[in-house]
Amino acid sequence: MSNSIDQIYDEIILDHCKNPRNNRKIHKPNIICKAVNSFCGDEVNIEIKLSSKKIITLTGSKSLGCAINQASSSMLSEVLYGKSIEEVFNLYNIFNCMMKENTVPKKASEQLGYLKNLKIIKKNPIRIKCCLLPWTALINEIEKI
Amino acid sequence: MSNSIDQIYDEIILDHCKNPRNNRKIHKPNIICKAVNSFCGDEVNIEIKLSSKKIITLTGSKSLGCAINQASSSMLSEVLYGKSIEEVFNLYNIFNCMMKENTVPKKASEQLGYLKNLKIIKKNPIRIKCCLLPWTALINEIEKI
Amino acid sequence: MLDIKKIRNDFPILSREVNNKPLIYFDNAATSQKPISVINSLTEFYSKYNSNVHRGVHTLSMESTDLFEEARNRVAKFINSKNSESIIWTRNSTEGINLVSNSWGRKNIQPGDEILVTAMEHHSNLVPWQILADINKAKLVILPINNDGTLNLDEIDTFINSKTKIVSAVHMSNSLGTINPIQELCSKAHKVGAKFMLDGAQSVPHIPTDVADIDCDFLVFSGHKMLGPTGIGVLYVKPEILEEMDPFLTGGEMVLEVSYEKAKWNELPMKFEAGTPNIADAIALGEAIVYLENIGMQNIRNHEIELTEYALSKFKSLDKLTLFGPLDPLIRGGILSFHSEDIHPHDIGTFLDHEGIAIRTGHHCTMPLIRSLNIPATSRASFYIYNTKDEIDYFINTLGNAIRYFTDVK
Amino acid sequence: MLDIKKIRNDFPILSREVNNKPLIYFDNAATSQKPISVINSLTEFYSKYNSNVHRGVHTLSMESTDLFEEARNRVAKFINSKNSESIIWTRNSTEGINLVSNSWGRKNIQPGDEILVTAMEHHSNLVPWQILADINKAKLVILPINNDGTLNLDEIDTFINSKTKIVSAVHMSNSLGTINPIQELCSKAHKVGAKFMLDGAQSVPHIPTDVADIDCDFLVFSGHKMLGPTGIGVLYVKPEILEEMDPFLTGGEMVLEVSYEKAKWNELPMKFEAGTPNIADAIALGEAIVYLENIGMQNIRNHEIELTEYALSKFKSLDKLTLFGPLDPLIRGGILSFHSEDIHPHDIGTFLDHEGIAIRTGHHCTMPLIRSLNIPATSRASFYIYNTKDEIDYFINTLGNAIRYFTDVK
Ligand SMILES: Cc1ncc(COP(=O)(O)O)c(C=O)c1O
Ligand SMILES: Cc1ncc(COP(=O)(O)O)c(C=O)c1O
Repeated sequence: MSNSIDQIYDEIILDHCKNPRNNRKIHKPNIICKAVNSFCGDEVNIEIKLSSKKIITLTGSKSLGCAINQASSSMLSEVLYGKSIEEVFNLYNIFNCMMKENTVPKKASEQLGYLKNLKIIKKNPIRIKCCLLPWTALINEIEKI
Repeated sequence: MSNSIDQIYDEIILDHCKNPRNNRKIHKPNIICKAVNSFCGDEVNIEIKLSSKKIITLTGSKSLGCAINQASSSMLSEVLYGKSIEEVFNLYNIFNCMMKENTVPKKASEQLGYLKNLKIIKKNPIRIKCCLLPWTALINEIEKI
Repeated sequence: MLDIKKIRNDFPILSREVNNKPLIYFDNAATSQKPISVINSLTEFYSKYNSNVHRGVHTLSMESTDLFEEARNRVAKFINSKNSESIIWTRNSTEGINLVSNSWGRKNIQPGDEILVTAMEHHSNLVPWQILADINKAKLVILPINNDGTLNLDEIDTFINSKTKIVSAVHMSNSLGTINPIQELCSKAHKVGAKFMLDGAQSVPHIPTDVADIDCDFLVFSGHKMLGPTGIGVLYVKPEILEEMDPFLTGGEMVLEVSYEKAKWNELPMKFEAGTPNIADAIALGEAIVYLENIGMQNIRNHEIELTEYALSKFKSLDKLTLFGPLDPLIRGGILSFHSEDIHPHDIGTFLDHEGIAIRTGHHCTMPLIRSLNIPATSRASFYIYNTKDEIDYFINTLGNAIRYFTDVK
Repeated sequence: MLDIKKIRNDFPILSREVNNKPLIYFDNAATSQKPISVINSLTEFYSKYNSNVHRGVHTLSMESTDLFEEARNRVAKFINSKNSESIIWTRNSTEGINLVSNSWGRKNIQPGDEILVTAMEHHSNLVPWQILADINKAKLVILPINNDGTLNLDEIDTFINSKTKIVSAVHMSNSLGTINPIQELCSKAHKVGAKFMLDGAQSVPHIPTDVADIDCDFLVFSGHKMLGPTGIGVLYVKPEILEEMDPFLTGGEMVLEVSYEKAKWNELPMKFEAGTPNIADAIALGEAIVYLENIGMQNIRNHEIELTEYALSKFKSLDKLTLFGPLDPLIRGGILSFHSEDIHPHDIGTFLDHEGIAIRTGHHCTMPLIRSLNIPATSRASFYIYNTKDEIDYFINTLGNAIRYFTDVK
């Protein structure tokens, strides 16, 4: 096994891909996010439950497709927990910026936590779309709220 | 003046071009041959009078366009004189062969007389059409007889 | 047997490394690599002869025209077309199919007529016919395939019937590798008075092609898949059909006489080539053909049968993989399309790339076919003259590693 | 001032001899020569990066895609297009005009509508509109020219009227050299709600072009006339128009989703690029643009004004020659079209060729214009960055010899 491959699929990504978190349907979700990328067959299904104060209290993520889409979905389902809608928008902006631009202010970057590991995917630019798919699905839905 | 140009416009060609022979309209021609090459604007007008024995007794040639078309028309109008229709066909075949193929049997070639000078034009393949124009005009007409 | 070592030396890119590994190029069905003779032909043309073709009386123009028309003659000979007027330069196979569906199709397809294509067509041999069927109110009919990826010919006489006006079929499928019985399709088409068009994008580069023998009415192929440059392709049309076809693109070069009101078309094949042609690439495609002919198309085919047989046998060592297309190498080209339930093709592609191996992953522009297989995409390895058994060994080995990497639970 | 000596060294073909004389290349309006950086770009692409673009997950494919899209961005910047989706790769200007007349034209031109072109259009900007007018029962109207080869704008408001749906005009005439007041035509067209299309085949290579400033709806040009390779051209379309246009050619690359029944088009600009594009030549055109930008388009224009002024003054020494087009070098490009009553242009062409000088003779694909001048053809010398006053001296001198050769009676 060469080292180089671990530069794309690092341990955390691989772990999330093989053992996706919150891999469930949830009861009466407040938000349902779906997206497909017909080109590669990636599918995202994220379900979210909000508290009365609009705080995310439960997430379910069932995603199909490539490892990167699956890992990104799984990680997203974890970081959402306990966040308000504003916080999610904020996090998306930082994440999107990391994936698409060259630099992210250090302060902002700290908020990403282990999502920073996904930055590795930029070495393989064509896969960035796979990584962003669960995020764009989510943002599309919560923008409607 | 360089030598090389005389390899295309040799003295005889230039002479015929500057002093075209039989440059006239004739009275009550038996055969009228016309052709144009719209691409370069060459025009051929050859008129022929036949004796009762179908021998060419008079020719008129008024051609416009490039030097090669003019010279070829002028020379054609000279060689036609005194020939029968069969002889014209025969000469055309040899001439056409000289202009298009690589070799002409020596015997045949001798019949060409000074038309052989036109062979020089093959160095400039795009001009072969200009040289053949009066001939094809003629053959088109006498084929109808 | 090909002298692969010698051949490999002719391809500069093969000495390149990818991710610090020697490049193994198995993406030949997408595009082939180019030998130095083809690359040099471009350099030489632009350094010595470059000029616009036709109609120029100056030396460069005459020389360019000669080289350009010589390349056309070479193509004609290569596919055994009796005359070179039948050879129309296009950008690629796709443009050729569009030319036919527009110029021949719009004029000749009547409401209610049927157009038959197979279920394994590339989008390029599907979408133009969808459009034509739509505009001319005709019916596009799809000839189904069997589970093994061959055409299902059980009811062929129902599919090719008196309503059928054209049958357009791929010779070698770019996603299954299947080589279709085109001779049979062609003669069935002719029997009902339909035209037969052959998509030779994958076959012309890999197996001997003889249009006189096949008797096809139209054939398209792409230079870039057969050692030639990008931007040049060929449409062959039978002379008698060509005579009756209206031009497609119009403008300079394809007219003989123009007034402000109307235009008179030029002679064949110029009538179908509007504007300044892709002169240098046409000439370079001629060089590619010289290279292929020097090796011999039958030798190339034999080499690829050998590689395919070898790869098919090696594939057995990998489980969890489904392989598509027929297993008989005599009816399949050097194209291996496979899928694993557990790993997405893109992950396989990325993994192999990190080991220097270039394969293609996706639907290979045959989306309806891939959908009918109930998978999102396939991974595809495709071979050419410079590929070796050693490369296949390394590929199979690396593929095994990929499977373990993604499926082993720590 | 350009450093012509340095520039000439960049063009390998300029050290070639023709008929044992140094080549003087004055056929730039037909096609330009190529600098070594453009030639090398082809060699480098095929030796290092060659792969099909888009959708590939392997390294070569990603690298090719990057280079390919970088070239597109470069083109966008070069003509000051704000976004690169407006840049559609074509084979040449001719294909671009056909794309517009088919995709935009057939949908938007109604019976009775008027299409306006000028009397000095190249066949490529005339015949496609004749066809469109014919099919859609519209009227093709010709804007006349004055004796000096400029457009006659006296009745422009009659010519551009409420029926006019598109005005398509050449920026710089390839047979007269005239530079047209396109800004005026464009704003007149927009005032009546018509679209404006610019044929930039001769202008984009020679004068700065700014689509934002001109505000044209469509612009076409050809790579081969601006130091780039043959086989690649550009169609620029304003984004809002592009969104509404149906595709032209269909097949691979230009679709997003396909079923056996129908297809969904891909994003811009891919929607208009069917099949494998001319990848290498697009990248090489990018290199050509780098070369032009390094010199500076305004510097190029200035150099050509200088050459044209010089040539015009030298021409006065020759009698028996008629020179066409405006004499003010500020409204003419480096194109000199002339005619002698006594010598057919082909004879001039052949004579000059024997002295190493390449000019074009004929109707230059503007047959109706040449006919209206009552001559069979013209001789045309056209300049570019590598041409010099010395070359013009030799040309004028040789032209004098030609005249004497054919007209002196022995
Ligand atoms: C003014 C003009 N328009 C259009 C064209 C057509 O260009 P192309 O042959 O590259 O399509 C030319 C080139 O000859 C031209 O000079
Ligand atoms: C079977 C088949 N047909 C058509 C095409 C289209 O070829 P191009 O993209 O060169 O037009 C391809 C290439 O991908 C192919 O494999």
